[in-house]
Formats: sequence, structure tokens, C-alpha cells
Amino acid sequence: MSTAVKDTHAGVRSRRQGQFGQVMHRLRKNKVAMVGLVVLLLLILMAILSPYITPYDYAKTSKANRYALPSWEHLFGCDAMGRDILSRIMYGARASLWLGLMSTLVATVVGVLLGSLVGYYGGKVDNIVMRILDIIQAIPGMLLSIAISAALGSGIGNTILALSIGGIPMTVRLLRGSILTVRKQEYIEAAEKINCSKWRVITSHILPNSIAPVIVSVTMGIGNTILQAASLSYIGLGVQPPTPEWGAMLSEGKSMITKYPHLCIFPGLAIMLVVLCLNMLGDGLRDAMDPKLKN
Amino acid sequence: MIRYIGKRLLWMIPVMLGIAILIFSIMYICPGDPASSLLGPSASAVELAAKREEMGLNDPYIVRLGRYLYQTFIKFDLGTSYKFGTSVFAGLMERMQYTLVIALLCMALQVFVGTPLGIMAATHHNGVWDRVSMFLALVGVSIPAFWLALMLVLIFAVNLGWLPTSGVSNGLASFILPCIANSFAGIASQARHTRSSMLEVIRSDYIVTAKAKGLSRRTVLFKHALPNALIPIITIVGNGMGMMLGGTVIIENVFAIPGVGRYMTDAINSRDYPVVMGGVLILGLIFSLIMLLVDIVYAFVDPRIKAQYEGRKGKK
Amino acid sequence: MKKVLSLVLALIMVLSMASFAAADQGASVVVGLAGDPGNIGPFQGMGLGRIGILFTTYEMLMVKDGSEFRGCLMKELTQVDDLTYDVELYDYIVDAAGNKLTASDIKFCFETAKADGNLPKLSSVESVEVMSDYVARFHFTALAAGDLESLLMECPIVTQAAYEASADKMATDPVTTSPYQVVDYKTGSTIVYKRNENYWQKDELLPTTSKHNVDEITFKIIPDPVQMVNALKAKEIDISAAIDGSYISDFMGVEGFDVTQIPDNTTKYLIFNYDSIPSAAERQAIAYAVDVEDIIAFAFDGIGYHAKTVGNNKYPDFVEAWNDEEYYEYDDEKAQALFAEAGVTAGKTYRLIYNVADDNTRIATTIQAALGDYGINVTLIPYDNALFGTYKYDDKKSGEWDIMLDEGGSSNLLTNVWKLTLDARDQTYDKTVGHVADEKLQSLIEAAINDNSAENMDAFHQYLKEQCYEYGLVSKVNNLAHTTVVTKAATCFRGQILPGACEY
Amino acid sequence: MAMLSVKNLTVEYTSEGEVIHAVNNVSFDLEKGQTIGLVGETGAGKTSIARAILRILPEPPARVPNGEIFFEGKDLLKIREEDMQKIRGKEISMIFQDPMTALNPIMRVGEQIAEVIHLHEHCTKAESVEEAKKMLEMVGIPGERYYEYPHQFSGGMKQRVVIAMALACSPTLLLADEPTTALDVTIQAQVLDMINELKQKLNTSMIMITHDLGIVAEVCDTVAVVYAGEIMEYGTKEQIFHNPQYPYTIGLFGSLPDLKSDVDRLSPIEGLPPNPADLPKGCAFHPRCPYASEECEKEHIELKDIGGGHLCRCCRLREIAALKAQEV
Repeated sequence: MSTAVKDTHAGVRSRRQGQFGQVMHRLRKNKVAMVGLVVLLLLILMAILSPYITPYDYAKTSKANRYALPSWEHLFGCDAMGRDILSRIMYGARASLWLGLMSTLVATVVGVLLGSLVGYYGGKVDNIVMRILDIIQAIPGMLLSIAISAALGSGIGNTILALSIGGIPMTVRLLRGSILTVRKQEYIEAAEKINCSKWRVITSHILPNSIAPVIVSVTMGIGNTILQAASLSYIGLGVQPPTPEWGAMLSEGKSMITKYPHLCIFPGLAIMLVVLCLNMLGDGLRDAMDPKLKN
Repeated sequence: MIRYIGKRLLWMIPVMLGIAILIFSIMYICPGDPASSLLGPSASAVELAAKREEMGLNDPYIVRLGRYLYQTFIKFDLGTSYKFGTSVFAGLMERMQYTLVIALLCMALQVFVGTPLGIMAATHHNGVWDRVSMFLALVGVSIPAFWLALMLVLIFAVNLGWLPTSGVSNGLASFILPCIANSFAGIASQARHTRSSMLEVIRSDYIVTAKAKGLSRRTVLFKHALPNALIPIITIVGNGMGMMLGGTVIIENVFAIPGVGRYMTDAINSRDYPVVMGGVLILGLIFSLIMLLVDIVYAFVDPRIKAQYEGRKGKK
Repeated sequence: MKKVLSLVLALIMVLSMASFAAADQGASVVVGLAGDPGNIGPFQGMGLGRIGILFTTYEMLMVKDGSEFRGCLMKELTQVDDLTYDVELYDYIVDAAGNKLTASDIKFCFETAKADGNLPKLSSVESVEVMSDYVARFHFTALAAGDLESLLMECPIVTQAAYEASADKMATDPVTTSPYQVVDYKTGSTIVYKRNENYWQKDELLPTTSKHNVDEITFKIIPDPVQMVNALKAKEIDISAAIDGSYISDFMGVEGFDVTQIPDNTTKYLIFNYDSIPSAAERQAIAYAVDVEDIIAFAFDGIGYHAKTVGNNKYPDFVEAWNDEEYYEYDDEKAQALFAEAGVTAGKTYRLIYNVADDNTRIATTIQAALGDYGINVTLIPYDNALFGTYKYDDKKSGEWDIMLDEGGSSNLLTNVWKLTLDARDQTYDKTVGHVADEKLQSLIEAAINDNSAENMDAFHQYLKEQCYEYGLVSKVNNLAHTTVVTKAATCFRGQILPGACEY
Repeated sequence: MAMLSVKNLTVEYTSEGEVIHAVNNVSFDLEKGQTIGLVGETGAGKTSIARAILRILPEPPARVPNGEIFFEGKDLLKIREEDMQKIRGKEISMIFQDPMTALNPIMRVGEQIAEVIHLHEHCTKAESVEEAKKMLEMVGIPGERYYEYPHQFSGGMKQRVVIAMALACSPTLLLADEPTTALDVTIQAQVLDMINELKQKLNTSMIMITHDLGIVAEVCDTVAVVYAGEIMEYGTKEQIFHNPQYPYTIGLFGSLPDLKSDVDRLSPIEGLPPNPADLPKGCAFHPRCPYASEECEKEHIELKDIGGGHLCRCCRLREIAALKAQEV
């Protein structure tokens, strides 16, 4: 493991933590990442507590309040059915965060597993898996989702499946690309020669050196996933009205956008906030995992 | 290398066959009735059932699959659209011209605006420029495309009257707003990926080596760092190009552009089987070719990867 | 770099403005269409986008002009016997290619259309016989009330010579007898029509659908509702029937714009699934519990009216007396009493299925909220068009919904609206869409269809209302927003804009 | 004045809010044609010294708060970046420790050498290619391998390329940062011989950074022992090898396997190097020093001449001498 014998400027070798511990330690010191994490946790907390803390009933319609502009009574205004947008955003966090985060997570985990596999083994495995991905990627996402809904039925699990399938090929391709460039480096060969298990070679030598583009792409993709979730409710997946969900709120408000922009702006901002936090966290995570920054 | 390309091209045959069978099966599973969109809402259930029978939709799976594969791969005929009454291939190509213009313009914007932004952010790491451009990038990926599109229309078309609100009948002018709206997220993601990749490369030893040679900052950056940093970006650009050629449904809808995306979504929604299946096949072929191109470009810029491709050939 | 870019941009803008200016402002009109007509050939099914361009593209034997039926290509209609009629054509009809239209072309059109199977109504045309150059004899298998007119209006007519000269069965380049001919069709984008200078008919004999007050008509397909508004505001289109209700105030009483409101022929109604809601009291309770005025406010921005039956009151066979009847106007007490009678208690759940669209979602949500006041839960099941169609008519899927929000309309008769969901003969199983197998209902609808006299109509309507198998909610109103280039907007009997008949 | 004169050089890194003192007040001189060895453990700050001289520290996080580096009369820390670029690779060049990562993976090796020649020698592209091929031949690589990529080379060959690159413009000062650490033992000797030979031929001065005393013995004229960013002992090779005074230096020799004696095992220095973010007060080595007393912890100890230009930073030299005498 030749990199380890590098003369570094400031060795802090006294800490004998595991790799994970080190990553967490560095992450904790990254203020920006921590702000992202804290806000994200607050949002999750808000989602969990939303049935108790929303100012109004998220489903309560009111003719008088149709398209009401933001005011003290309704901070974010009301939608076309006269429902309080703030309450809907707070409650909508449940579905949106759950669907968005979970399907991103599933896509990433599967994508990273497959990507490491094809990047590491190359050859036949690579060719076959990549061609299968070519096939899957050729099928429009909406069709896949309809097929999933038809074959497996509705339900949150199937929604997550439908949402995550689209993200897998990109993750695999990104990871494969960057693994190809580190695959033949001496420290990998060295690690193999000293009989590191393949699992260990992949997790502690290859992945940390090639994961960066995946993190960037994943953290940027979450907003899109939340938006996509809205389009699934028409085919029996996703969340059914009146349960609010940010993507659906956005698309409901879409036709009013130039007339009553607040219908779109607030759910849009909510999505942006999540994307922002995840990006801050993702950047921190990437820096924390980067072996070149160790010590 | 040529053998590698040849092999990949050969591989495309099973891939196409796989796509055909998969898409056929999916369409078979997918509920929804093409007859109902053909005959319209005032057709009764009995009339619809008769139409389905006439269209051969009630035949068993294997018969229909066989018929479809024979049509497609032996007679090279993608069939005729239920909705448009014209050849699927011709319809697709007609719409591809718009999609191609948009995809190329957007890709150009993405690469030529996003990359410099990313480089700037990386070389001013943690500086004001970095923060500003990364914030913009973040806004870029999280703004829904339709929102941006409609805002641009409101300003430049409705209020200022400089550009048309929608359609494709005003030449290049018709494509300005769609391309800006569509490439925003691409530019943002390109900038972020470039930055991330550049930061990684800038910390490499060989960059220190290059500096130690007495090369100017510019040379180090553009001759040594950038080519290395762009390697992972190739995937992003290739993937993005492939996706865009598949059509950008939101933008095409908002700007009323008769592109591939709208053609396909309409077809999916109305269960226009020939268009969906033919379109998926053609787009899959295009996508596979682009992915092959990506891999070739990879080998071209990175001799290590080229060696792996050729090594693979050697083992055989 | 920046300078070059801005220069290029400026150049593009100048060019694009020049191209705007170059466009001929003369006697031309641009119509915004929300739906894509797709194949514009003569014998296609009535897909959603097609109806917008149908009467500009084609002429039929008969048309409905206002509320009366009249000949268009047909000069005289003579009854031979119950199921046989002679149609006499004008003897001077030529299409845009100069082909004379004769009785053999009529035979050709009906036979081709029947064979293509896209116009299923034509199955009751047994055969068409050529009697002389300009007389065609129609043999029908059966004729219910109003069928004769609707059959003669159903099939667009072209000459056999022109049809056979077309490479793609006129899918993109129809040559017709109409005063407007397609000169350019960019599928999915625009269809441009020019006036046929050699149009055959004399001005004094023109039906509304064949009027030609303008030289050039462009249909522009704009699927996005906000963009439709923007295009009208930017005056890139002159008229559109697809302006969202909430934007109507932007054009009403605004300088340079005007709005014409025309009742639409479609009505929203609820179908109750008899399998899960067999009690009439329960169905009535639901009808009473839903305040249609709320629905009109929430879903149609106050523009629309409470239906008086399943279907709207524009049809000739609509019985005027119904307008003064009570029709399940919102009544909390009655609803409560009826729910109690039916034994429905709080906590009950209905599954409401609907075709997803902004207005339907809001109607469904309003119903959900209304029943929520009684402690009744409503699960909303939205489906896209293709899926909804499957669920609506598939017997096997009928266990998956309790209430269906549907929409229906017809070109001529109220009975045709009823027929679609209430006539068991029109289903693949012997029940109505709501799974009702009620002999009395069936005999009443058959009577009404065969003879739509006021008594027959009223008998069926009263029985349907009493049983509340289906409940009419809202009859829609079309908002035609236009620039003042159009001084008077005109529509066909299907509520579609007739650009040639508008006044300028 | 000496060709190179480093005065009170200090390098700090800021990492996660901590200030790491990597190099503290290091001073030394180097004459033309001479070689100085910087000896010390990994992490002692040797590389930072070399990189500071070439001004290629990663800034941020690195910072040079004070110090002067006079090279042929100019203070390298004060001249403009453009002027520094003319010095790098031409007058001062550096051989890097890890040949595996020091070469640009997507550039032909020859080009990487030709680049530096073309830059500094104001010759045509073609001439620089010829010259680069010659350099390759000089380090024992056939000229036709000019067109190959780094991944086609073994570690030793890569290091030869790095050396060829460093020597391509006949620098007056060569900074060799553990040039052989990453190599096999047999190749180590070859590379070392080659450096020595080339140095003689070009009359180049050199700073040899290493933790291998064998290399010091082979190539250096003077030696500076670096510990925790400070020079602890400085003298001619003979002074250091024959008469090591500083306990750490003594320890280093103790850890050297002595083939002549019958010692079964090495006697390594106990403990770990200090955390540079939190250096011990007083003598930085005292926590590990077998001779340490309370005196060592009290205050910072100055470098003292103990005769003949032999410098040492220890306050207990006399006691150590006495102990040593007892042992013998």
C-alpha cells in the first residue's frame, strides 16, 4: 500500500479509528455539511410531527380562501381549493422526503453495488451488465412505472421501485467510468496481492477514490425525484390526493403560475431547500471520504 | 481498438432484440386501451371491443410478439402510427430534427458555459466565485424546468415581445427560450461535476510535478488538470446527450415543439403501440451508439482505459 | 467571448423580429388548439384533438347548423321506406383538385370508413347504392331516433380520385370539397389552411360550417395551458377555446381582447357502482351531500351550471320542464336522513375513480371534502386517460371502485349521452357501466332511444333520477377568448371554433 | 554567500480549525556542488521544506508566515510568481517521492520531459523531443519509449522518467524527495548511482530528503536531522555519523542494523512522533527521549555549536556524554 508510506506534512496518526469513524469525524468538523444535515433533520422532524404542528387541516377546503395571497393568517397563502399552503407543505414533507430520500437511497445503493461490480471485474461481467443497462435505459421511465404498477400493484414500495429504477443506470455508468481510471493503479494491485478480500478492496480502496461524481450526481438528482413522484399518482403509484406532496402541489399550481405564483413558489422552495441541504451534506461527505485529504 | 468497436457493434444485436422483447412485454402488461383513444370518448364499450379485435389486440402474447419481431427485424418495418396514420420511422425522424437542434444547442451551452463555471469554482476553491457559481448551480438544478421556461416566456415573449412564446415557425428564434430553459439544469450539473472533478485532480501529485516544472498556472490548469478532470465528465455529457435525444418532454410541451419526447409521451398515453415500440427501439439504438461513442472517447483520452479494452481483446 | 455571444443573440433577435414583421397580417387567423389532431385523414376516429379541425377540413352530407339539421353536400333527402333513404347531391360539387363529387364517391367513402372501423356508428349503414350520378341510396340495418342525421353527419366525404391519389390516405394532405385546403401540416405543431378560390357552393346556400370569411387559417397546437394564455396575450394566436377558467378575467373587458362564453355539450356526472352501493337511499344521500355550487366554484371558477339530468340541456330531446324540477340540490338534512336510512355511518369509505385532469381532481377533492363532513372517507383513484378507459368498461375492474366521475356529451341527442353508460346493450356484459341490471331501466332507455318523445324521455329521466344510478353534476361552459381581430366568434354544434365562420 | 541559504523558514497548515506547525524556524546553507541530507521520520516536515523552497506548497491550507530562502542572492519567497516559474524546473528542480502518481497518466512520458525542455530552453518542439529522447537514454530508457504512457512503465522506470524530467534542464539545485523509497532495493541502488553520477556530471547541488541513513552515507556532504519540523542536529556527514550527539540521532543509529555487532534485534526509538498540531513544550523530542529530564520540558532549546560547525539542539549533552562513557 504505497500511498500510506507517503511523507505527509502533518501526520495525525495517533487517532486509531476505523475508516467510518474517521469519515464521521471529518464530517462533524465541516460546518457547511453540518448545517445541511441539521436542516435536513429538522425537515424530517417536521415531517414526523406534522400531524400535530400544522396550523390548519391540510385537506380543509374553503371557497372564501381560494388563491388567497400570503398573509398573517395564511403565511404561504392558499391554493385553488382554498387550502392552507403552509400546512400542506409541512404535511407534504412526509411523502416527498420519504419518497425522494428512499428512492435516491435505493438507486444509489443498487447503482454503487452494480457499478463497483462491473468496474472491478470488468470483462464479461462488465459487458453483460452494461448491455442489460442499455436495454433498461432504453425503456421510457413512465412506461416502466406503469408496468410496475400494473404487475406489482400500487403501494409505497412499488413507488420507490419505480422512482429508483431510473437513477440506477446513471450511477452505474458514472462509477464504472471513474473506477476504470483507478482500477489499474498500483495500490489496488497491492491491496489485492496482500490478500485483502475483494469486498475490502472495493469498499476501502476503490470506492473512496471513485465515488465523488456519484455523490455529486445523487445529491443533485433528489429534486428531480421529488418532482417525478408527482407524475406517478396518475398511474396508481405515488400519493393520492388530498394527501399533499410537493411535486403534486407544484404541478397542481402549474397552470396558475403566472396568475397566482405563490401556488408554485412555496413548494418549489421546499424542494430547493432539500436539494440545497443534500448538496451541502454531499459535498462534505465527499471531502470527508476523499483519501487524498486524509491527515 | 477496431476489434473492440466491432465487438460492441455486434453486441448491439442482442441488445436491440432485448429491447424489442422487453418493450413488447411491457406494453403487453401495461393496462390501457389503444382503441379508446382511437375512437374517442363517444365510442361505446361494444364498439371498443370490436375495434380491439380488429386491431389484433386480443391475440395471444406469443403470436403478437412473433408478428412484431418478424415485422421489425426481418422486414425492417416499424409499422404505422395508430394516431398519425404515418410511418413510425418517418414520424420519428421528422420530430428528431427539432429534438436534435435542441439537444445540440443545449449540450453546447452545457459544455461551454458549465465547464468554465466549474473550472472557475475549482480554481477559486472556497472563494467568492466558488460560492457564487455553486449557489447558482444549486438553484439551477432545483428550479423546475417548466417554471423557468414559463418565467422566460413571460419576460421575453409576453412583456418584451422579443421572442415567440411557443412553436417552431420562427426559425432559430423559436429555439432560444427552450434551449436556455432546458440547459439550465445541465449547465448547473456540468459546473458542479467539473468543479468536483477538478478539485480532485488539482490535488494530484502530477499537478505538483507540473507546477514544479515551472509551467504557468494556465498551462498546468488547461494542459494537465483539465484533460484529466474531464474524463468522468464524458459520461455525464454522453448520458445527457442520449437522454436529450430521447426528447425533453417538459420543454417540448411548454414550448409546443413537436419533438421526439412529446411524440413518445403522447404515444405512451394513448397506447399507440407501434410508435412506442418503434420509438423505443430507435432511441435505444441511438442511445447505445452514443454510449459506445462515450467509451471510445474514453479510450481516446485515457490511454489506461484504452489499454484495458485492448487487453481484453488480447485475452480472447 | 461575451461580446461575441451577445452580438449573436442580438442578431438572432433582430432576425426573429424581422420574420415576425414579414408574416402577412392580412386576412388570416391563428387558432390555438390544446389537443393534437394527429392523423387528419377523413376516416379516422374522433380522437380528442381531431374535433377542433374537423369542420374546417371536411364537409359531410349533413351538418347541424345551430339547432337545425341541414344538408351540406346533400341537396335533398327522400325517404324510400323505414330503413332506406335516397340522398341527392348538389350536381356542381368539385373538390380542390377539380374532381367532381358523385354518388359513387359517397358509396366509396361510407364503405371505406366502415371497413376502417374507426367510425363504429356506421355499422348500422348496411349498404350504399349508386342510383344515378348524384343520387345515392342508403340501406340501414336499424334506425333509432336521431340516428339518420347523426349517420349522415358522421362520415367526412372526399372524392375517391383524390383519396386514391394521396400517398398516406390523406393523413397529412387531405384534398377535400371544403372551402379551406391544407397547405402545410407540421405534425404536432401547426396546420395551415388557405381558402379554396374555386369553392363550389354559392354563398347564399352556405351552412355555418362551410363559411369562409378569412383567407388563411392556422391551427397552432399548444398543449400547455399557461402557454396558451401567453400566446394569446402576445397575440400570437387570435382565438382559443382552451383558456383556463382562472385566466378568463385577464381577457374579459381588457383592451384588445374579448371573451365569448358558449355552453359546452359535455356534462360531468357520477356513476354509482350498484355492486357496492345497492341502496337507492345511499346514492341519493351522496347526491344531496355534494354541493354542486361548490364544485362549480372550485373546479370551474364559477363558470358552469348545475346539470338537470345526466347530460346537459342543449339537446333537442331535453325536456324543458326539467329545468324547473328539483335535482338533488344540496340539502344537509335530507342527506343525513338518507344516510341514516341506508345505514351508512361515519367511517364508511368510498373509492372514487376519475380520469386525471385539473378540473376532475378538484371535483373529486370537493366531493371528498363534502362527504368528509358526514364522517365518510373517500379514497381518490386518479388514472390517466388510457387507464381510465380500461377501468371504465372492464367488467373485471368493477370491483375496484364505488363511484366514478365521468364526462359525456354527444353531437346531437341526449339519448346518445345516456346510451354510453346506461344502455346495457352497449356494454360487453349485460349491465350498465354502474353494474345495474334493472329491467325497467333497460326498457325505458330502449323506448327513449327508439322514440325520443317527451314522454319517453321524461319516463326514463324520472326513473333514473329516482333510482339515482347516475347523478349529473355540472354542465360545462366553453370560454372562447380572442383578440379583437375576431369581432364575433363562431362555434360548431360540438362547441369547437369555426374560424371560417367567425367574423373579422 | 552560499548558493542556497534558508533562514528561519516556518511552514504552517490550517486544517479543520487547527494550526499544524510543520516546519519551525529551519535554517541551513548549501554550497555549489554540495549535497545536504535532510533526515527524519515520515511527517517530520522534510517535504514541506523542499516544497517551500520551490514554492509549490498547496496554499491554502499551507502558509509560510516567515522565513527567507536566498537562492543565488534572491529571496525566493519574495520574487514574483512569473520569475519563480522561470526558476522552477530550470534552476531548481525536484524529484518526487512517489513515481506512481507523479506522472500525468494521460500524457506520453516523453512529452512530459520535452515539455520542460521546450519551456526553459527556448528550442523548437522537434529539438525538445530529440532532447527528451536523449534524456530518456541517459537514465537508461530506450528513446523509442518516448511515446508510451506512464501505465506502461514499471515503478523504477517511472522514477527514472521523473529523474530525467528533473535533470533535463541541468538545474543548479536538485531537490530529491525520498527518490528511492517507493522502489525495490535493487533498483534503489541503480537509481541512486544514477543520481550521483548525473550530479557529478552537471555539478549540481542537491537536497536529499530521506529517512534512510545508508543513502545519506552514500551521497551527502552535510546532514541535518529534522524532527517535528525543527533541525535538531546539523553537521558534516562525518560529524553526524561518527559523533552523533542528539538523542534522536543516536536513536536513529541505534535503529540501524549493525551487521558487525552481534545484536539480535534493533533497538527502535520508543513512542510515536508528536502531533504537530500540539507540539510538546520545550524540546519536541523529550517525551520519547531516554535522557530527558525536567529541564527539557521547560523552555524552547536553541541550536548550539558544539565544535567545528556541528550544531545540536540539546541541553543535556554533558549528561548524555557521561552516560555513554559509563556504558562503554
